[in-house]
Amino acid sequence: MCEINQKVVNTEVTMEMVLEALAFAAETPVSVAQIRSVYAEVAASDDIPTEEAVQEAVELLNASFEQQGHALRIQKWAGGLRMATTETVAPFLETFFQRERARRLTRPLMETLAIIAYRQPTTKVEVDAVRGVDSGYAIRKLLSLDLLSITGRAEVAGRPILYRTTDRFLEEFGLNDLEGLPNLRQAEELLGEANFDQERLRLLMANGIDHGDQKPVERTSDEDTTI
Amino acid sequence: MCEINQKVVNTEVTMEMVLEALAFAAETPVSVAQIRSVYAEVAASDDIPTEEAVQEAVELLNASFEQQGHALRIQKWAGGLRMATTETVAPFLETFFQRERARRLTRPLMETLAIIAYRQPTTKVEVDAVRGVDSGYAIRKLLSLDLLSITGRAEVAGRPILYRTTDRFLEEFGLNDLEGLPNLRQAEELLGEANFDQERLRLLMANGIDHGDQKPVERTSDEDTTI
Amino acid sequence: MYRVELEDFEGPLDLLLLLINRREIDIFDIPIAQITNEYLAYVQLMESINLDGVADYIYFAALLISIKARMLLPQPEMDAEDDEIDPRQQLVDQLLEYIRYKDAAETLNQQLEQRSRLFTRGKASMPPEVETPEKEVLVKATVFELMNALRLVLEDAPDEETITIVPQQYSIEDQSEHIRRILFTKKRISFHDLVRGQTRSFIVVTFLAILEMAYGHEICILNTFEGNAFMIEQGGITDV
Repeated sequence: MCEINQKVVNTEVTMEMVLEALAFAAETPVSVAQIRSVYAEVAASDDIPTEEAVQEAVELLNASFEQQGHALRIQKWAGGLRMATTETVAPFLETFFQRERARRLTRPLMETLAIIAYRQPTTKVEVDAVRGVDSGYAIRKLLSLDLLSITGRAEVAGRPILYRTTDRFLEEFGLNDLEGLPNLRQAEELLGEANFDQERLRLLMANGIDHGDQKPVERTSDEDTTI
Repeated sequence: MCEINQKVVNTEVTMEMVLEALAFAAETPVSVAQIRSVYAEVAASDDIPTEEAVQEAVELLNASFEQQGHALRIQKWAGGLRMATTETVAPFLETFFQRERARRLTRPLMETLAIIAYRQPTTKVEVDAVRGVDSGYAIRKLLSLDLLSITGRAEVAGRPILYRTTDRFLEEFGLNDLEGLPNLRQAEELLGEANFDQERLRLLMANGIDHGDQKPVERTSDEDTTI
Repeated sequence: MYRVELEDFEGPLDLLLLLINRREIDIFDIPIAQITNEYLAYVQLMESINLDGVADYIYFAALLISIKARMLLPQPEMDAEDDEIDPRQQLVDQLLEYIRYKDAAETLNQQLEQRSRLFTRGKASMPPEVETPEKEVLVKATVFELMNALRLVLEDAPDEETITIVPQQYSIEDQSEHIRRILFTKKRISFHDLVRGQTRSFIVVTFLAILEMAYGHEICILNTFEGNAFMIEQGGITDV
């Protein structure tokens, strides 16, 4: 570690730079004391910078940010220092993050989508059964995102709606067709020897696209009783 | 949304400020297209800023950062823009985070990743063939690190899964796109280097030799996969 | 006698390169007999300490032996153009290709190392917009994430009884009780008869129940030497 440090000391790394970098990269607000000790340790200096020196660096840095028209500021919080954007750019960030969020799928959505992708066409009852929770919201959300569509009604009591994935789904997941989804053997390979029920994976995927000719609901696990 | 926007338009929010704020705040590199459209939407302007305007803002901002002695820069990674600290302050951050040394991947992970990076899209069979060992664990680990992703299945017997590298890979390795990968050198070129047998080969073997204190059987490559 | 530490190599090709390097051998003119002997010594050593992944090494052991045999042919093999075939060519090509990627891996690792010295924004500076994300965990839309979602379904799935596709549910306790009842009247029964015609989960849970009961000396497991069948009977060592 010492060799690396020596290399740096000769370049003029100012207290402002160290403050700026730590306030930017830290996971929790940085205290003035932390900045002083890191600076002294790396600069291998006997003179630990004073608290005033750090406070002064904060003022200088913020003045520089403001003067040069930057959108960043060092903020002083109870717990320490952190970097934040100015009020003026807030609407841009709001718009940006709203879009970001819309582009991602939450875990319930992802689970629902995974089950329907493999068991399609399938019904809400079946998705609920596999997930163990009500998937009504997730299905509605996926329909509105155009990742699922309705493909008819099942010929069973109550004639429940059948769902399948859309072309948009394929596009979003970078697949040419449903055959591009990993098959059972590959799923096992991908997921490794994880701590879940392999048998359940087999059942879940058994009537998926690779064996589309089998009826989903009637299937029980009493074939294949070899041990 | 319109009311908020109106408030902002009167202040002079420059493209540099928006770029700076988004590159600072985003969790992954922001594309130029996103910056352009967020800017146009919030500024409620009919004129969508050009790509050149954004690129120019990057240059201006970085020049300003450098000139004013800031420790931050806008980097072009994975086809987008992201703010990061400069090399000069790295020792301070490493001390602060108590990180002994920079990140590396274990050799099995790195070999697997290199083969896929240069041959993508490619299959596990091909990786296994080049390495001479089973790469199942390495591939799963790289998938879970989001350095690899599945891109479909090959149109050959068994329809094996095709893998490619991700944007995360580009970002972690500081590349803007795959074109930025270092040239894959010819073996003859490598062998032709002075004292290849002694020096280069030894260097390639360095990890293993340096860690002579590790137990062979326990070494299953799952240590030290920090990313 | 061949002193290379086991942790120095990462696979059969790595081992071969190491052996070649140690002898300062020209990779284009490998003395196959010598390298084969050294290689086999390693594989034997690995087998003797039960190292994982020995299977990967066996293939190359076979390849080396076959090259060695072909080298000994009185007449060299010829290709279509009547040029002499070097039996080592395929192996050398593979080694050369592997060297290229080893080199690329090392270069990329340096790149990763360099890049990792540049730090990005930490959580302390997270804008308020992302400080309060939705309660649900956000995941990215990749096929692997899709598979991981399946994994989560499998891990968090409710008990079998609430799943329509697997209506039966068995517990080890229930199966132990079932076995006790049968052994009370029958004294001895084969595993095959015990589970005949039953579902896979019945079989698995029954098997686990038997192991548990045998462990607790409640029953004895008798090997019948007929196929893979075995018998169970009442009483463990207490009966002896």
